[in-house]
Amino acid sequence: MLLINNLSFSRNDNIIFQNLNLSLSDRSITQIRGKNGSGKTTLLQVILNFLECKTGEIFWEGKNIKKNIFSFYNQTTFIMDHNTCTRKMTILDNINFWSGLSSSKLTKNEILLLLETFNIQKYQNTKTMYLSAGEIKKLELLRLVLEQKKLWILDEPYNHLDDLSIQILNQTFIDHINKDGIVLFTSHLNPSISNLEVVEL
Amino acid sequence: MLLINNLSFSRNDNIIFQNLNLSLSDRSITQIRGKNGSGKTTLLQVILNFLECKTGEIFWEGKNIKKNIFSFYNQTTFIMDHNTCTRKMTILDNINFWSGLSSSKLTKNEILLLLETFNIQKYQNTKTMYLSAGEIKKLELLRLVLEQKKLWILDEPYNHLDDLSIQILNQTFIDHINKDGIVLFTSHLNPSISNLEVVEL
Amino acid sequence: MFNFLINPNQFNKFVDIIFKPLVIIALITLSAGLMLVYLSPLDYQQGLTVKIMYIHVPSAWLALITYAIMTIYSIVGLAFKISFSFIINKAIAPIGAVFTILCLLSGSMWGKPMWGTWWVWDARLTSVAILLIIYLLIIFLNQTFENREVREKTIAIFILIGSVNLPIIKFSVDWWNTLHQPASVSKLSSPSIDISMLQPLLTMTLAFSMIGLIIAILRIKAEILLRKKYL
Amino acid sequence: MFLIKKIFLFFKRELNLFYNNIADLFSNILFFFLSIFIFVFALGAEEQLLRSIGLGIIWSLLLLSSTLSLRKFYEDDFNNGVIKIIHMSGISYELFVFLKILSHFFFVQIPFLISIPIACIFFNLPINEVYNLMITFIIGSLILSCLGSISASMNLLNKTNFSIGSIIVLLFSIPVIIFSVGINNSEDSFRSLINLLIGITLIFLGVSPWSSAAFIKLALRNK
Amino acid sequence: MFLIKKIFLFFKRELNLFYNNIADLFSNILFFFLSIFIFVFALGAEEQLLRSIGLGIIWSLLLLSSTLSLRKFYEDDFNNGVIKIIHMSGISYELFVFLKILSHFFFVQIPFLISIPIACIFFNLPINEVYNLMITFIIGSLILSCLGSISASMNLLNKTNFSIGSIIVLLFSIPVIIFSVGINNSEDSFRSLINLLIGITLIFLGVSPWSSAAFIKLALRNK
Ligand code: HEM
Ligand SMILES: Nc1ncnc2c1ncn2[C@@H]1O[C@H](COP(=O)(O)OP(=O)(O)OP(=O)(O)O)[C@@H](O)[C@H]1O
Ligand SMILES: Nc1ncnc2c1ncn2[C@@H]1O[C@H](COP(=O)(O)OP(=O)(O)OP(=O)(O)O)[C@@H](O)[C@H]1O
Ligand SMILES: [Mg+2]
Ligand SMILES: [Mg+2]
Repeated sequence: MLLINNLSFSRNDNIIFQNLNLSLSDRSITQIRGKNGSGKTTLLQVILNFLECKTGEIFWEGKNIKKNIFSFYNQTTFIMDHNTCTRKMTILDNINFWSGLSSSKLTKNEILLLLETFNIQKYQNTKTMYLSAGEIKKLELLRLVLEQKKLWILDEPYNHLDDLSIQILNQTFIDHINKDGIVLFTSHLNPSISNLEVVEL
Repeated sequence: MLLINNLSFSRNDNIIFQNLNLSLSDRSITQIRGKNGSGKTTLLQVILNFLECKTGEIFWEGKNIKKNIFSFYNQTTFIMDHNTCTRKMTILDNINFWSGLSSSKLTKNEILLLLETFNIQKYQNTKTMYLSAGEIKKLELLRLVLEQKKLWILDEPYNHLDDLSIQILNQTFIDHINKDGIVLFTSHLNPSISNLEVVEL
Repeated sequence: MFNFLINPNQFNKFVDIIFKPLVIIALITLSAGLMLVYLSPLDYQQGLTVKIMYIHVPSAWLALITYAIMTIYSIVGLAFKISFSFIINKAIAPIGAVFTILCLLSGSMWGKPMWGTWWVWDARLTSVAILLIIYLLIIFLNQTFENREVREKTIAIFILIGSVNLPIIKFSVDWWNTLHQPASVSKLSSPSIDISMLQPLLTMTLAFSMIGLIIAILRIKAEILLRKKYL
Repeated sequence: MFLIKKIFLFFKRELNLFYNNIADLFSNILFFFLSIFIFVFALGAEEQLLRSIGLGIIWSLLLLSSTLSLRKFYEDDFNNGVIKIIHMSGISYELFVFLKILSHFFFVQIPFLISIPIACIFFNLPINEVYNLMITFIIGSLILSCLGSISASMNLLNKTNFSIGSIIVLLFSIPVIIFSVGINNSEDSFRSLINLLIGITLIFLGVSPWSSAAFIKLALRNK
Repeated sequence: MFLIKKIFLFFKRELNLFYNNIADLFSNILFFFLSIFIFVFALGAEEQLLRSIGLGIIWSLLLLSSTLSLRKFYEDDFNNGVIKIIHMSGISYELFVFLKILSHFFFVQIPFLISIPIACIFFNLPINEVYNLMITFIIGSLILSCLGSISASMNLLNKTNFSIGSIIVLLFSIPVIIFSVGINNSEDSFRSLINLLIGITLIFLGVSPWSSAAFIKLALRNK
């Protein structure tokens, strides 16, 4: 359960958002919508404590995240809107690195299966710098399943994805909230997910 | 009129597409769809002669573009799927550079008006590195109107755009083809444009 | 006629014919050369060390010739888009590097008794060291890119830029007054060297080039086999 | 006619970028002075020694500092595709490279000139050597810009840390160094050596647009 | 327990990247040799002179070459957000910086060692000086890695061409140079100077993770 209480953020005395309240209960999936430049990306960064908020608090499972930052991170996966894979390493090396960092319990076979669902299995030993935009995005999204955290935070996850992958991603979201997870993402699309909560910024 | 004749391209002996035929007549708008990694971006790059095709020819208004590359470029605007503005220059400086390069005839006031329709007027003296993803995309798209070329080639133009901007962009496309223009773009969305031709790759 | 120089299939055919005779000739010239070197007179100044020359000079020449061949093939490859020339560039670069190393080593071994140091900062020596660096860079470049086409063209352009070094090596002794021996054998008009030294020198040069040729042929054939499917 | 306007625009953009990065110029100059200090400390500050090797050190450090400023010669423009836009506006890659070299020469190398007289004071160099140094530096730095262009365009190809390209600069600047330092050691042949330097410059001004453009084209393919 | 596994993973990744960029190592070493060549040509190749200043030149050039390899210390990881991912997995920025310093030391500086004996041959240095040089280099390069980390993290803040950070490296490395070269000139105090160097190293090992982490945090805010 993530609780955002009276959050404000300003950059160079230029208020991005003010007095924002939001509560994400377990088994909920929330989309943040808003015009370009309305501060969606900024909000996600503030929630994750990469940017410091002016006023307001954020609580994760009842605890202020600022004071328990690592236990918050320990239950969170964040997918940014640009690539975070190491361009000079192969897909498998990247995955091994991620799964090691998050002490993932997936076996090698399960990972290969995942790659196959996303149709990037044949590139497993290609450096990521030689992949197409959508293939990289799919690789990034694999981290959701790899890390098996409770809270998923995603910034524009649908960009570059083709129709099939969007369906798979939506299905993954639904599976996740059925397993007590929480999903928070920004997007300009209207994804077809039942009981999606939309927050306008 | 752009004519693509029997085009094939392979990278490291790995065939991306083969024997592709395509003809874009005046007043037509074409969307290239396809799975991730099916070679859409590559196709655009080949059309623009940034990548060299193995076999096949491309004709622009009856002339092989390889032999008349600059007269082809002179009638083409290409918007890439990543940012091409100079991060350390302000919006206005970027625009002035572009409009100078393409000998654009737009006056300063018209440009300001354009910025206002896209709602980025207040950032005109901000360096582009401080803009949000969508704002940068909108700035890039301004080049379409600035350069006033006949053929528009765009790679995933809808990414990062909010609903309003998508509508404006669609309207711009329609205006352009009504003025004898040609539009070719890739996207995974289904934009609501009447008489859109869709090519599956 | 000379198609085998630019066509892999013709090359294979041609090489299959001449390979065995080539090995035999190489063995003969090498043993003859060694014999001649053994019998050749000692220099009244240098004593035994003069015999280093029979390794030094051939390897120096071959280092230069190998690079010249690579330059020619680069031009051919870039201008006429003949991919076989890139195969040759890749195959013979290490051979040239080995000859350059041989030249440097034998030269500095000769330098110790002659000039009193292993190394002096002289134009020829430095330019040969630079030649070695260029060879090494070419070998590294062969490892760096994934995209074959890009790699090959890059190396070809690099070789062309680096070929500026060749005339510098060759004429450095004439342009700057240095410690190193000016050209005495390879002078165009008349070699100013005693016949008793010229004979073993030329035989050794022949032997060295035969050995280089054999290795080159083997490497080129291996390279062709590797790329069988897209030639 | 249009071309001239475009070239003018190109320089306007470079000037803009230069103005934005003016701090870089200062940091480059500071870097140069600090490395002189380091050499002085490392070699020991005997006045006689310093005077005899001062010229050489100044030249070599000028060279090394300028290799430092070369790393982003094309990188930014290449990565964000500005190169493609410029090319599509009708400027061939060769012309682009040539313009870049000129702009590097004017906006990076020439401002560096002001640091030379100060550096010479540190080494107590006589005034006529300073004068010679300035002249040779103006010519030599044009060569360095050319070489830098070749190296930076090679660097585009393998996007690694610090790469093979920089080596070329050093490799080919050895003759420049020899001649430039040579000018001061043998004053009688000043004229002929200057002519030689100008000759080398012309050769490189011819070679480097061609080869840099070739590398840029290859890099666009590889991307 | 988990932390150790993560640290192990971190090094595995660095090793992977190192292995991919092995050509970089060679090009750095080559760069070092070529700059030696340049100095030799610029200073004139008198054997006596070369021997007397050889040590200083080698040290200063080691320093300059290593500033070159520092430019991408954090840049890649920062730009593509790997820093955030590593941080979110429970590794504090301070630990991250410390690990980076160690990996730079092991994967960049130590391999550089092999080039030192060869460089000494060029200058005809006596064997015991070579030995001393190797020892001081091992210690001194750890200091350089620390300084490099500070400078690279400062560079993240203003994303300009070549910036103020590199100057810091040079500024602080002046004492290192003085002591390191001093060791060879006065052999009696070898022990005490080594101890001093080790002392400086420890101070920097303490200071640099803290300050680099602070800069990284600031850069993340600024982005
Ligand atoms: C590391 C040191 C040396 C290097 C890199 C070196 C390099 C070369 C090169 C590249 C050539 C071929 C030049 C050409 O084809 O015109 C050559 C030829 C020759 N070198 Fe050296 N050399 C070295 C040391 C020496 C020494 C110490 C001697 C003896 C004093 C020597 C004697 C000769 C002679 C006699 C030739 C044949 C010149 C001719 O007839 O063309 N070299 N060397
Ligand atoms: N520089 C490169 N080197 C080698 N292979 C590449 C390179 N760029 C792309 N590829 C491969 O070429 C194929 C086509 O890539 P391309 O970028 O054209 O796909 P796309 O259709 O644009 O996909 P997306 O919808 O993800 O943008 C992909 O399988 C990709 O792995
Ligand atoms: N580093 C920065 N420095 C200063 N201002 C910034 C910075 N990054 C973003 N901004 C400004 O903050 C505002 C919010 O940006 P943000 O990236 O959060 O928007 P967004 O809602 O994600 O938009 P988009 O839909 O385009 O992704 C924008 O107006 C932008 O100009
Ligand atoms: Mg955003
Ligand atoms: Mg694409």
